[in-house]
Amino acid sequence: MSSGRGFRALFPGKLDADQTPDDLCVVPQRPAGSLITPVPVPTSVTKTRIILGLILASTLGLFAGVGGYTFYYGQGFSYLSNDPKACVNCHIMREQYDGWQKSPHHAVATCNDCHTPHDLIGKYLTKAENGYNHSKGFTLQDFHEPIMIKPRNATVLQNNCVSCHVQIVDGINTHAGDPKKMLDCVHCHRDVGHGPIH
Amino acid sequence: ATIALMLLFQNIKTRKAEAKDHVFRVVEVNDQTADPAVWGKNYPRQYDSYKRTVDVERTKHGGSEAFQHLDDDPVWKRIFAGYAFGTDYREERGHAYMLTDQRETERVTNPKFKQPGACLQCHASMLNAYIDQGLKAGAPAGKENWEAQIQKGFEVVCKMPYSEATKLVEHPVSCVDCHEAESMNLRVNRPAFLTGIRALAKSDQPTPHLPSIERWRKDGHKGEYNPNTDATRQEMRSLVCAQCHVEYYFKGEGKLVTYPWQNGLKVEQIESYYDQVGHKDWKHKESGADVLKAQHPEFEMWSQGIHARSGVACADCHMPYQREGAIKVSSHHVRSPLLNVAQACQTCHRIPETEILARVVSIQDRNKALLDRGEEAVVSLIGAIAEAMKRGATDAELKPARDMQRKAQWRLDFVSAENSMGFHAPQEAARILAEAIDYARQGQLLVLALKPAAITASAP
Amino acid sequence: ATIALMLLFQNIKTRKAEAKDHVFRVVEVNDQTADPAVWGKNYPRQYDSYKRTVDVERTKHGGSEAFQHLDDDPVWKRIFAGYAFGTDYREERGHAYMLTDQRETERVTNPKFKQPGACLQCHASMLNAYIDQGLKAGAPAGKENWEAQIQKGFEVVCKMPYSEATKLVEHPVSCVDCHEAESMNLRVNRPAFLTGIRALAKSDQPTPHLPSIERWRKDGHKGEYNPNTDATRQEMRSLVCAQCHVEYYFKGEGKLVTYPWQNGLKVEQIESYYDQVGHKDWKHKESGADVLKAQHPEFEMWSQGIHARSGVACADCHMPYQREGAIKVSSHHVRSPLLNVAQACQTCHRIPETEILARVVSIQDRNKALLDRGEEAVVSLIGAIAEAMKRGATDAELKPARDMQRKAQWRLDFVSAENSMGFHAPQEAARILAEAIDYARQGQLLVLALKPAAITASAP
Ligand code: HEC
Ligand code: HEC
Ligand code: HEC
Ligand code: HEC
Ligand code: HEC
Ligand code: HEC
Ligand code: HEC
Ligand code: HEC
Ligand code: HEC
Ligand code: HEC
Ligand code: HEC
Ligand code: HEC
Ligand code: HEC
Ligand code: HEC
Ligand SMILES: [Ca+2]
Ligand SMILES: [Ca+2]
Repeated sequence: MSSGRGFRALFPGKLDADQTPDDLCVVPQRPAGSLITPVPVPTSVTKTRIILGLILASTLGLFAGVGGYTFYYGQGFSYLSNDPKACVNCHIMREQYDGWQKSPHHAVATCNDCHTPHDLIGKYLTKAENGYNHSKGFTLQDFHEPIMIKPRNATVLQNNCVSCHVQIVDGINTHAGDPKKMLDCVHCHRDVGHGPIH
Repeated sequence: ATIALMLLFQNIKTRKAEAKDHVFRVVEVNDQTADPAVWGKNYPRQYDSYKRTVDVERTKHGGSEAFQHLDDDPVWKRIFAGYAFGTDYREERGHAYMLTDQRETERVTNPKFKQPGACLQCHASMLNAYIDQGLKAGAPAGKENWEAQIQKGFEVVCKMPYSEATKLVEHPVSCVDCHEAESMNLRVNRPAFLTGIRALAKSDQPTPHLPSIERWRKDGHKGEYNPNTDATRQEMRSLVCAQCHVEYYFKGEGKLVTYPWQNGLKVEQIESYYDQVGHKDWKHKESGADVLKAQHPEFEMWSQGIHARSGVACADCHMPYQREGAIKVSSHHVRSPLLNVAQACQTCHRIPETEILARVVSIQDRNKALLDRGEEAVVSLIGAIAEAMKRGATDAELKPARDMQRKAQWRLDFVSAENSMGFHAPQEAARILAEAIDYARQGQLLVLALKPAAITASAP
Repeated sequence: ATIALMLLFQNIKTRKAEAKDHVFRVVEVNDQTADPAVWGKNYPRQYDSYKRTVDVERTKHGGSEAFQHLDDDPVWKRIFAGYAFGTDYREERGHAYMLTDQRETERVTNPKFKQPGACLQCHASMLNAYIDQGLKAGAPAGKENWEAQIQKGFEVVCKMPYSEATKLVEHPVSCVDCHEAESMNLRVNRPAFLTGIRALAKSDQPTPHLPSIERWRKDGHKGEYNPNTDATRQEMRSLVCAQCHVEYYFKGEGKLVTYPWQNGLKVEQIESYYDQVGHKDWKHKESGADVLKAQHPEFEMWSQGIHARSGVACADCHMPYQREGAIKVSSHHVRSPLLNVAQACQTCHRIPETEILARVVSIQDRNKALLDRGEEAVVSLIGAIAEAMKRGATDAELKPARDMQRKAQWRLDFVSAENSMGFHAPQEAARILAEAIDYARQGQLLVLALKPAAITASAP
């Protein structure tokens, strides 16, 4: 099995020694005042424009991390695709890739289905940020091993579980992103993505 | 600006998902609705499983068959000599039985025990009874005075005679005792629990398994710690149970149910509390020692275990999710997880059911062997003291040995009365039993050291 | 900036190359190559970490600083009174020191202890020494007679005087002791281990943590159980360590190192073996009891724990994989996992390092408190017997109390000599200590019961 998952129920998100759980309230809280009124969902035109902008942004994110030629050589563009092979370009993702191939989700969800927001805007923004982190980590080899998911990405993940499984968890309040009320799927289903880690 | 937009976008999406979270409220249910059948109309799945707590099934060391412990293991008759528990002490069973079992136990029916209304706090849907009595006794009205009303009513009911108090209630623990009707959020309300957990929060004992307490302390002990607003949902999934599955005593003339947590949750910390306040449950009939009775310290034991530290809640194992058609719900058929390993354990432990059962049984069997060893030691001590009394040893001479009995018996009973047969915290339970054995044997040594004197004293 | 970018590019290229994981065999290495430096040419990464076992670093209850246990906790001087361990008993350290530490301990240098060559089985790269001696003593040549050669050589070396036998070797445990040179597969070869594990296989004790033994039994006990062909790779990752990290004694005149596993691996099963064969390690100097010494039963204790049952091997924690560039190699810097929590534990337990350490320390502190309690009980018993001897109690009178000392001390030492301070099997260690305490106190009771008689006897 997996283990230790429960810990995140105590401290949603992975905790640095001096962080308090409140620091981990990483998902946007509803801003105060007038902003609470829902904004209209972008029309398809604006959407496309935003997407293009974001692709650029995420490319820049990667670029900032590794620079142009390196970006090319490191197959940076594939990073923007949905193909899990893009992830395993980095041997560091090998373990998760191998696990994923054996996992119950293999046929139904790719890495990005779980690890990037399903809305296009969030998707490329996340990619931009993670692209930067991953490239930096990979290049400098200064990341914590084993890799442990960061609070922000854990929230993305939770949102994705819920959005696919909204029906089955319909009877339960899931509160994604609220560190106090969230029912952390991974507390019990640690192994869904890449199989058991032991 | 783009970022802000995106965040909002994200936010809307989340709320859309939550909005689907619909339930058909076919009847109006509020905090005054005591009858679970009414709630059940809105939540038929939970209600169905709730009703199934009438089921009877036995496991190797647990389960829900109300057999008589005193027949099963007669040493306990001797250990409880002179106390109500020495007359009737059964294996506990499903929640459905809590009220009738209490009404029918010889510990209540036998008039010599004179039980108070305090007993009811954990055996019935008391919330509304407390509020009613509280209001009657002059507690301020209004939702904002909810806690004061409950507390007042609690004080009134605790000191009533049991026979009278029990007429105030008709249901075992019900929806309203764990849920807030409006949101269905979990909520705690038992006065003894609130007082107890606040005392614990004020202590400086680490509570790694209850991060909200540590946070409250770090934030400067503002006001009183309030589980209903401070605790995470995951903590609440244990705290609702900790309202009842804990060690307690009735304090003073008011018979207030009290949880002895001021110095911490460990066996010796609770003991030190009782020593400080000079509490004893009874004078042992055979040995004359002032002894303590331990009752179902599940919450306390769980607190020392690795599951608690890993954030695994009571409800995770005892009320696991269960598929009901297309959705999953919390099983309200609260019972031994060993009757339901697939849901209760296997999502976290991906190993075969037989292996899970084998692991539990190996932990429990080890614990049982130590319990047997401890029982033998404690009973030997009781015998030794009784023997010395016969030979004329004085109370002053026997004091040290009787103190040892108090310590040993308290520890032994703590593990025995805890209902998981060591599973909730295996190493801790073994440690406690090791101490029980040590103290019991030391008590015997004290008696034996007296022997010549006692012999002299009793010599004609 | 361009330069920086190019360097980064270079960096990625290197990593891609590394990922291909080639081993360049630069020198010829075979099973006769004793010198690890030669193997190290082919496997520089493993060799580098292997050499780092010289490092010295302390943890709360372990680590690699060779402090004197007898000074740290002087009760052990008294518990070991009359035995070599009472003169010099240190905290063990890295593999690099095993040979010099043995040569230099007072248990060897003090001529009165007359140690045999048997000691070396676990303190040196013995494989080729055994084969050489075996062939010399007439064992059949040829690869197919490998085991017979080793066994023969083992018999020859065990009974040699230590001073002579130690000249046969020059390296601490080395590559060839764990690896087959051709394939680099793990391989066990220590005769005492092979004999011991086969005896265990022939018993009917369940071994859920060693599935290959259960399989061998199920397949009808064909021939001898052979770890090198029957065990899984994951099992081998523990069995190579179980060659040495186990309880042992020297059997008979031949001083054959022997692992007492015929009745099982639990503390009382090993004891029953020693009782059957009438073994004692020494007569206690103060109390006259025939007592046993326990030595590093890591394998036995691990066997009772939840990690073993979950298939977690010694190497998983003590030789975790570690990234070296793009490939992962087993850290041959065998040491306390607490010095390396990220690799040793976090691969499986994705929780913060501080929390992992806190969990271990909480387990170990509990164990330490029980150990202290047990030491007090055992020492009290020793004192009581000695006292009774002074008063003239006879050997016949003292026999039952001395038997209790044997049982109590054996258990206490088993947990104390095991080097994880209870971590490898927390509940089991606590159970053993509870028994130790019980037996020690019972021994005292037996002595005290004698007292009047003894007094009478010694009265003039
Ligand atoms: C929500 C997750 C979760 C559930 C449900 C759960 N466990 Fe665990 N279990 C854990 C974690 C986390 C640990 C601590 C070790 C680790 O980090 O893997 C653990 C440890 C254990 C251990 C080893 C520790 C010990 O006390 O010996 C056993 C045995 C065990 N669990 C059995 C069970 C059984 C039986 C059930 C069902 C009744 C169960 N678990 C339910 C998460 C869970
Ligand atoms: C350039 C190499 C590289 C590629 C390509 C890559 N990763 Fe990573 N990834 C890393 C590194 C390095 C880390 C560790 C970063 C850290 O811990 O700071 C990491 C960490 C992660 C994490 C957890 C870390 C966190 O910050 O929460 C996730 C999830 C992840 N990667 C998913 C993916 C997915 C999905 C893809 C493909 C879309 C992918 N990775 C492609 C190198 C890469
Ligand atoms: C892209 C959509 C998608 C996402 C994202 C997703 N799932 Fe699933 N999941 C599915 C589908 C479809 C199945 C059914 C697979 C099958 O039946 O083989 C499934 C199956 C499952 C199962 C049952 C199989 C098992 O592993 O026991 C669980 C549990 C589960 N998902 C939990 C999760 C959790 C937790 C997450 C987030 C970490 C998640 N899922 C993310 C689509 C998704
Ligand atoms: C406290 C433990 C726990 C948590 C938290 C949890 N689940 Fe589950 N989940 C379970 C259990 C137990 C089952 C199995 C129910 C059954 O088989 O009857 C289950 C079943 C499922 C299934 C169906 C699997 C199947 O075999 O069809 C899905 C999908 C799922 N959960 C998704 C989620 C998602 C999404 C979340 C987060 C919102 C989540 N779970 C949170 C315990 C949990
Ligand atoms: C069905 C959902 C799902 C899919 C598909 C999935 N993951 Fe994950 N991923 C998870 C979960 C769940 C975690 C654990 C998060 C946690 O620890 O809280 C995780 C964690 C990670 C981490 C952090 C390290 C770790 O193991 O905890 C990395 C890196 C990662 N995933 C990469 C990938 C890559 C690469 C792929 C595709 C090959 C992938 N994931 C596919 C659900 C998924
Ligand atoms: C990791 C799983 C787990 C957690 C968490 C857990 N328990 Fe248990 N509990 C068990 C197991 C296993 C048993 C033994 C059942 C048996 O012997 O049949 C048990 C037994 C019990 C029993 C006796 C049941 C019977 O069959 O007689 C009670 C009462 C109980 N637990 C209450 C609690 C309470 C209250 C909490 C939280 C404070 C809690 N448990 C937390 C697994 C758990
Ligand atoms: C209002 C008090 C109260 C609350 C709240 C409560 N319990 Fe109980 N519980 C009891 C009583 C009383 C019994 C014994 C009933 C009997 O034997 O008649 C019991 C029995 C049990 C049993 C034994 C069932 C059996 O088959 O032997 C388990 C398990 C249990 N409770 C777990 C829990 C869990 C988990 C929670 C929280 C989700 C909880 N309880 C909340 C009072 C309570
Ligand atoms: C602090 C909460 C609490 C209080 C107060 C309480 N009980 Fe209980 N009672 C429980 C729990 C929890 C159980 C189930 C666990 C067990 O039996 O150990 C239980 C079980 C029982 C049982 C069934 C098992 C048995 O012991 O025979 C009886 C009968 C009982 N209680 C009677 C009483 C009486 C009489 C009183 C008052 C003197 C009382 N209870 C006070 C919580 C409580
Ligand atoms: C002993 C305490 C207790 C009692 C009594 C109780 N519940 Fe629950 N209930 C819980 C717990 C614990 C949860 C899980 C809540 C969570 O995950 O936050 C829960 C969850 C729920 C949920 C949310 C969905 C789900 O299934 O997780 C509903 C609806 C619900 N209960 C209805 C009821 C009804 C109706 C009754 C009365 C028939 C009732 N409950 C009695 C403890 C209780
Ligand atoms: C799950 C992890 C784990 C496994 C598996 C494990 N150990 Fe350990 N071991 C530990 C820990 C943790 C300690 C305590 C280290 C300390 O106190 O610094 C320890 C301590 C030790 C020590 C003393 C180290 C020191 O610092 O003095 C030895 C020797 C040892 N183990 C050998 C073994 C052997 C041999 C096996 C297999 C039979 C084994 N261990 C299996 C985790 C493990
Ligand atoms: C040939 C015998 C032998 C083998 C094989 C062996 N060890 Fe050791 N080990 C020793 C001896 C002897 C010492 C003590 C050395 C000293 O103190 O000088 C030791 C010390 C240790 C220590 C203590 C290190 C410290 O810092 O205190 C650990 C941990 C350990 N071994 C683990 C293992 C593991 C894991 C394996 C298998 C992968 C293993 N050993 C294989 C004989 C052996
Ligand atoms: C069955 C294998 C084995 C045999 C035989 C063996 N040792 Fe050891 N020895 C070990 C292991 C493993 C350690 C490290 C663990 C420990 O110190 O508890 C060790 C540690 C030591 C140490 C360092 C710690 C200490 O105790 O001071 C010395 C010195 C030592 N042995 C001497 C000897 C002597 C002398 C003999 C023969 C009488 C001997 N050994 C026989 C396996 C063995
Ligand atoms: C105490 C036992 C022991 C000794 C001595 C030892 N090894 Fe290992 N070695 C292991 C174990 C255990 C593994 C892991 C094997 C596996 O996973 O199958 C290993 C793995 C290896 C591997 C395979 C790749 C890897 O890193 O996992 C190589 C190559 C290796 N060792 C080389 C050496 C060399 C060179 C030496 C001498 C300098 C040596 N070993 C000494 C126990 C040992
Ligand atoms: C290869 C996987 C693996 C490694 C490495 C590992 N563990 Fe575990 N650990 C487990 C498993 C499996 C369990 C049993 C419970 C479960 O099923 O989750 C467990 C249980 C535990 C427990 C609870 C049981 C107990 O004995 O109290 C603790 C504490 C623990 N591990 C600590 C550690 C520490 C510390 C280390 C590193 C020295 C470590 N583990 C290394 C897999 C591992
Ligand atoms: Ca029961
Ligand atoms: Ca050491």
